[in-house]
Amino acid sequence: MDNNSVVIKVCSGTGSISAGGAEVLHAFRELVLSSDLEASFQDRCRADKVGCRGFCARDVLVDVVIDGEKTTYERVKSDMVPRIFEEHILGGSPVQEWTADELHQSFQDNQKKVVLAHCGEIDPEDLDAYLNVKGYEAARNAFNDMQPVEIIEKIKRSKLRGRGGAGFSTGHKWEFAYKVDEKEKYVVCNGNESDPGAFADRCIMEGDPHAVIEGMMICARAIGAGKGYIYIRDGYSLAVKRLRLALKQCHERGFLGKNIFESGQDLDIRLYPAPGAFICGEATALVQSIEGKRAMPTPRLTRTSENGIRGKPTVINNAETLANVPKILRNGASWFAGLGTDTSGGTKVFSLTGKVKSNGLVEVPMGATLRDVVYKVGGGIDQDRAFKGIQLGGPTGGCVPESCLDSRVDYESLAVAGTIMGSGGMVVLDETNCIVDTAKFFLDITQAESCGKCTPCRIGMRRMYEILERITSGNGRDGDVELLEDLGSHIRTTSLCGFGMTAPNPVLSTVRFFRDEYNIHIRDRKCPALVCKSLLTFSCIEETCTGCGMCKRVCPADAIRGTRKKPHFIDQELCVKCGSCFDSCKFGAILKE
Amino acid sequence: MDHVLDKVIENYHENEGNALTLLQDLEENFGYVPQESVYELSDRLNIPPSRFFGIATFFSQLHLKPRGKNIITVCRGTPCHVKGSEKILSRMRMELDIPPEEETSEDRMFTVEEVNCVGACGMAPVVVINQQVQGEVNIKKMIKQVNELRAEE
Amino acid sequence: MTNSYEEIKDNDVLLVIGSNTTETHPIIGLEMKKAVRRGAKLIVIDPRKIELVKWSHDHLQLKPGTDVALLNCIMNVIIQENLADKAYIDERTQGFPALARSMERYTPEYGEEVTGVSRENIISTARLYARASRAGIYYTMGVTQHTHGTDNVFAIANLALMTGNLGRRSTGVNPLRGQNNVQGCTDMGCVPPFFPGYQSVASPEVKARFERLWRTTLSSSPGLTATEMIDAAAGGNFRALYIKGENPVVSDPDMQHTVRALQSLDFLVVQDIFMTETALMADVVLPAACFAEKEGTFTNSERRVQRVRKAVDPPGEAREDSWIIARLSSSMGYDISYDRIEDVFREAGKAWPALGGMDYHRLEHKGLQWPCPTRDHPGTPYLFKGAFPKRIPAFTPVDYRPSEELPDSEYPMILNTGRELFNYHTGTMTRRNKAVNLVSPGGYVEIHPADAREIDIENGRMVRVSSRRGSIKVQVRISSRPLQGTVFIPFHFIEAAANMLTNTAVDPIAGIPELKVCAVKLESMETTGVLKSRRSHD
Amino acid sequence: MGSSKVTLNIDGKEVIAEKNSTILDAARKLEITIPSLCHNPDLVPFGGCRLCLVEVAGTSRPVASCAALVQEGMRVKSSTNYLERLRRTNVELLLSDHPNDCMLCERAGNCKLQELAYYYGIRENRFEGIRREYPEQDNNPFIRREMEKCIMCGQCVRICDEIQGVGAIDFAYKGLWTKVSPPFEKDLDCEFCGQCVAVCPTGALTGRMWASKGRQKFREVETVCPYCGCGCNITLAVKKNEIARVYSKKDTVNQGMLCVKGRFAYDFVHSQDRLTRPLIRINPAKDLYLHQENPYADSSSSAGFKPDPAQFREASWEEALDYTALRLKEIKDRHGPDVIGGLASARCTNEDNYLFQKFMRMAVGTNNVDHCARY
Repeated sequence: MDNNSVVIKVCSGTGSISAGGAEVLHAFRELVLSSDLEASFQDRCRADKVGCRGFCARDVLVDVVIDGEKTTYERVKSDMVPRIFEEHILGGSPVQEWTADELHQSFQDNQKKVVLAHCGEIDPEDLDAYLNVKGYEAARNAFNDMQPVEIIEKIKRSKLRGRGGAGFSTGHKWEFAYKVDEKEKYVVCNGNESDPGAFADRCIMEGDPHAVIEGMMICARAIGAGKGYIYIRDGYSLAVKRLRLALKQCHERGFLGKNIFESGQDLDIRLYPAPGAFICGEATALVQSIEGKRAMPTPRLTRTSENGIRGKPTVINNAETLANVPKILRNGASWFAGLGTDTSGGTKVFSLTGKVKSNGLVEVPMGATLRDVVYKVGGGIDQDRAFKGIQLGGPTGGCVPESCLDSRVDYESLAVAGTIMGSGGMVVLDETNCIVDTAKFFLDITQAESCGKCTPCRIGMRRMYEILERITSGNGRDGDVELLEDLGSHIRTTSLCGFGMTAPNPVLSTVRFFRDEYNIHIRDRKCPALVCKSLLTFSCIEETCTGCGMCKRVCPADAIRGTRKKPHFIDQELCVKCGSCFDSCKFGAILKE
Repeated sequence: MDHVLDKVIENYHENEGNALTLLQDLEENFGYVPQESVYELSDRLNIPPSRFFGIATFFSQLHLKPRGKNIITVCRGTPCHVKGSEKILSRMRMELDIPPEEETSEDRMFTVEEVNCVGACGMAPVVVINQQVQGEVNIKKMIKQVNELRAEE
Repeated sequence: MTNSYEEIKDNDVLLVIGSNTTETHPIIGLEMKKAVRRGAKLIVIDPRKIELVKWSHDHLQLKPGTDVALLNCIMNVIIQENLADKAYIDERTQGFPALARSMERYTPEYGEEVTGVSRENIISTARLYARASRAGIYYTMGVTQHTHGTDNVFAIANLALMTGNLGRRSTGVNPLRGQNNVQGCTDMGCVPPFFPGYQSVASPEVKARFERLWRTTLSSSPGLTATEMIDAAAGGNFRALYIKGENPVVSDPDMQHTVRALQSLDFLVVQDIFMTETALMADVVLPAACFAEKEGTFTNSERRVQRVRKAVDPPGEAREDSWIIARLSSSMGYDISYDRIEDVFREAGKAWPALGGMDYHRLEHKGLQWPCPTRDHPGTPYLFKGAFPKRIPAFTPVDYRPSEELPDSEYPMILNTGRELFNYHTGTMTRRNKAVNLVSPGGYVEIHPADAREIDIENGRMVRVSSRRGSIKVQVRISSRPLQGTVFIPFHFIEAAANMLTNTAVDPIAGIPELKVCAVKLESMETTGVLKSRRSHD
Repeated sequence: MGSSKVTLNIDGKEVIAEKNSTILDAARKLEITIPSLCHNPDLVPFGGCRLCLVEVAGTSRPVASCAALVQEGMRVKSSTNYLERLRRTNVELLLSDHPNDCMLCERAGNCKLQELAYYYGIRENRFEGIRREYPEQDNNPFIRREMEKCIMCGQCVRICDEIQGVGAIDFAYKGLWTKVSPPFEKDLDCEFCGQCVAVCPTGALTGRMWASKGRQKFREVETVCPYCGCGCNITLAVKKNEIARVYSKKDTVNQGMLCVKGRFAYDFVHSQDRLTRPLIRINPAKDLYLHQENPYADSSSSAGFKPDPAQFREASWEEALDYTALRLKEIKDRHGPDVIGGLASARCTNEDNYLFQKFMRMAVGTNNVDHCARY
């Protein structure tokens, strides 16, 4: 880093922009360019937009780096900019009251940034910025100096595994495709990422689009593909915009197109906006979708890597996997393997959300413990409530309890704990979350997202959801938990595709670890976390009620009676258990039980 | 419409002939997938209309009914759910007079829809209003914005 | 057909000429689609953009009646570009040099001018067909129902022969038979010049053989064809007709002419299952049994003789045709009695050796394809394997002759007639089906959008279509299917009978009438017809 | 290229199978029954019903035998307690979303789902919940579509696309609400070949004209379609003296495929309009009224197509035939045989036609015999 410079890095991810990032950047740039300043200062001072650094809850995040020394401001608004500029950039003394706190420090310090290294550091819309950090050197190297087999060997040795789902060895996947003697082959970046609560791929595609493209180029070189697709969720508008721009830049520079790097190989990469279906994360469904059909998975007579799009060999990797590839080529397989465990190399990005103090995107080495992630990076449970569990891997993942907190994050350990890595969603639940309700929430999504092709997933998931519904509404029956287990394992065993094989996980894992909570719902008709509405009663505590009438006003069912300044009363017959009264009462006079 | 369809078809031929991208183009041009356009394309490209219907009813991005001028997408992802997105959703539907089982108000001013996740979980609850992602929303804020949008008319 | 259905899927090139296969022969259509799915190239030669065009590699939309010109031009290209199969021609045919000479004037440029098909398409079709290793030609009435129908067939045969596409699997010249037992009816000698098995009535030896078989004396004077009989009747020189299971009032060209002819007869017997338009004119109507009420055999387009079995009893006093004929014969004093219907089949096998190896037992499961001369012969999936019978392999040069009646200023459009998917022939069977009536309730005229604009007519309106012979009111169906300047009317519907308009001119050799081309005019009418059809065809 | 055959072992029996065939194909060779609802050997493997699961040694979970290729040395078990339990659960799931309509269902007794329910003895179902209910709205005249009986085997969609090449229907929506549907849920508007009806394993698709014509104990009569020259083989299902329905079997020249006429247009056989007695003309004027409106449009009134008593009277066979013979002889005696002609029928059997031309050539004594091969 330039020793005699001032760099202002304004976060420009989706989160930041929604918090006013563009205005903040604009304000800094205005000031830098303002005529009052000396030209020599203007020459060494600049304001950059950089990718998301993961801590979106504190956006807009701004780094001010003066002569290599970095100060981070959080929750910056454009009206705060003049003071920061005045006092810190010109005056040299940071505005202490706005700088990031310890929580932020520990959030960043406890991570190991490999794949996210550029996010928050370089301008994702500037190809030169990427080239300045040795971008496309690995691809050039792969095309000019490496044989496909060498690349594949290197990837294999790095122990890189698919970051999207089951964690299949990336090198082996490439090898299958490489070995098929076909002229036409495809490389696909799977950026469908439709797991609620996961946004790692979005941040990578937004914050470091060239890394994804470079990864695809290296893959194309390794397997001999002439065509690539970036299959990206259409809702990720910023990522779409930046990838489109990045592709254009690559075509202009000749990194993509005909005879790239004079290797004789052509490569065209096309952006394919995914039309919005959860199931498209499944490889065969994704292939159907790219072929323009309903994304119904097809039975796998052979592997997609051998027989994918239009029957041709197709490697499908998710964005995170691909973004790792250039780094492996640059820094070596053993470096990458050394970051992780014996079986999984590198790091893993998680979308840490839910009831932790610090929500955001976090990257930790493979093999870190869940406890590290939740307590060190995430700063512990919000409002210091009691930890209950972590839902890992999105709606088709599983929920693990406190006893698993010392599990390590790698594919095998998580499988032992009864969940999956999936796309890295990590939702932390505390004592106020009902486990049955949480499972029902996930099944509500998955039963609706089933493609409808195979019997167990189409009907079975719906039936599981209905059983959960009756449990949470107080109509649970003896034997329902066993029925859920039986049906769930049946669906897992007999479904056609990976979606159905994992969709019952939220139920199976919670039944395994939180069986009591299910039983209380069924036997006692109670929800210990006070979430399941039908199992709650709201009543007015006579002694505490001031008769202010607020509850009466907000009640949508006119179930609350009472005269002003006298204790009010809730008619249980009419109460719809919406909780509005509870939320609105300033005196804690509504009892929820 | 003919002009648009010509362009859509041109695009289709450049795009390796893909029925899904055709529909995406229709959605982009018309805001939904009009039935007449499906039949027209079906005729011109020799693709059965049933194929288009099957695709259009599968993907949430495609719509068979005209949509509102303003589109409000409420995120229903896990963190947003935990932070009360359901209430925001039902309140918005009520506020904008959206009939049950529909997504769009009768005057076609507003569409309120859900999405499984916007991928901006750090800022839950999240709502997207006309493609602008907004974090940490609450009902009050939402109603204010809706009124502003109404006033713009 | 020279070849079999199951060979169709293995064609690498299919030339379909004058056959709306998917509607008139749906199941054969399926085999063609199968071939296309397997990578075969399909060329459709038809004035209409029929449904099969969707599946085709190329569509040669020729002007009606210019088939010979088109086929000759294709052959010209094959000869010019040295694509003919010389070895095959030398070894198995004769008369090629004369044919080649006769093709000289049929340049692609000439073809483009006469047929309306671009020279590029003519050339590419010629190359495609000639270079194919297994090319099959399929045709139906679009080829034969012309005054030059026989020429068309010769031209097709020439094309197949010069490229060696005859006598092997998945090649051949394949006329698809229109009705379920056209093949069998012809095989059985229901054509004036031939006894059963295409044996000439003019040959003394043959006649002698049949006289021995039937123990009678037979006439050697050539008989009249159906059209000739009708013409003779109209001229007053014909006295009686015995019509069994046909409805010429609706199916024959120029309906008024047919009606006049039948009215002029002294005596008309109609034997049928329904009171057809023809039966209404009869002196005696004999109620017959239908296919489900009797035992016997049908022979399909691939020459497969198959068993027909009795499922139900005929209604009332209706009787099997064979029973009626035998009784009538004895009333006339000639005994043709038999114990079981199979005896008749066995007699046919004696009369014609190609069926000699068949009996009902052998036909039990899937039938057999003739020729099947001996009890242990497996039947013949495709004809002319290895060698031709003596008279076939000569090339027959034919020249293009325009159709008999061409459009002029008074009747400016060409009328094409034919069948559609839902109805069948004169409608006696299908129009009694409620469901069929709902989807295909009545007649219509298919007209090109440009022509519709010209006469200023909207879809669903009624028009008057007239020819020199008559006129009908019919509903308009605007469609991109017909070639501009031509219209199409299905002939199933008596109330809008296409055959009110058609021409009785016939092919001089086969006696087949020119049902596919005549000149008509269209006039818009005041009354608005309700568009009855639920279907939006195209 | 190695050998194109592999040897595998199913339930302890060795079988040699084509390399590209599936385990299910191989099992069928051994006549081992593996239940399946979605498999159809003519169509691309679908893998939807999940009933044909088998255990393969060395794999951790059961595989769908319809969509798994055979491999050399593979050891397969087609039935174990575990597999049967899985299959039973899938049948239970299907039944939990299926109307209990067997009493009235057209396919009762010939329904694969019913058969499986019977086989697994499912009276009590562990699963209950929402069922798809679709009002029957499709007014097409041929095919009755009761989509709540659909089990999503997809055979109809696939045969319409892969064999018929029409694509009139496709899957629509997703989840439990996935439905086979014509575009925009309109009425079916297609060629009505009924290939879909033929492959439907349940009562979801039936012929409208089958209703109340009987469900079982048909007498099957193998015969040939009376329409075009394809000569498709059909089976008439006969009850008492009535054709209740028509279908075609797999092992036929048409491989079980039919068109709309062959499959559905057979009720002319039992039409009220059929001629039932010989008729002799009594009114000498032979007028034919042309331009009449479609006389069949309303099939309940077939006036005009019943013989008009002002024109004809009924006669006995004896009288009709004697009269005909007399008239023909008269004409022949007076004018010679060559003023008499016969038109045979391409709709009649070979035997009928053989006799007809023999009659014309022998009894009448003329070669004036023809038929409409020409048109």
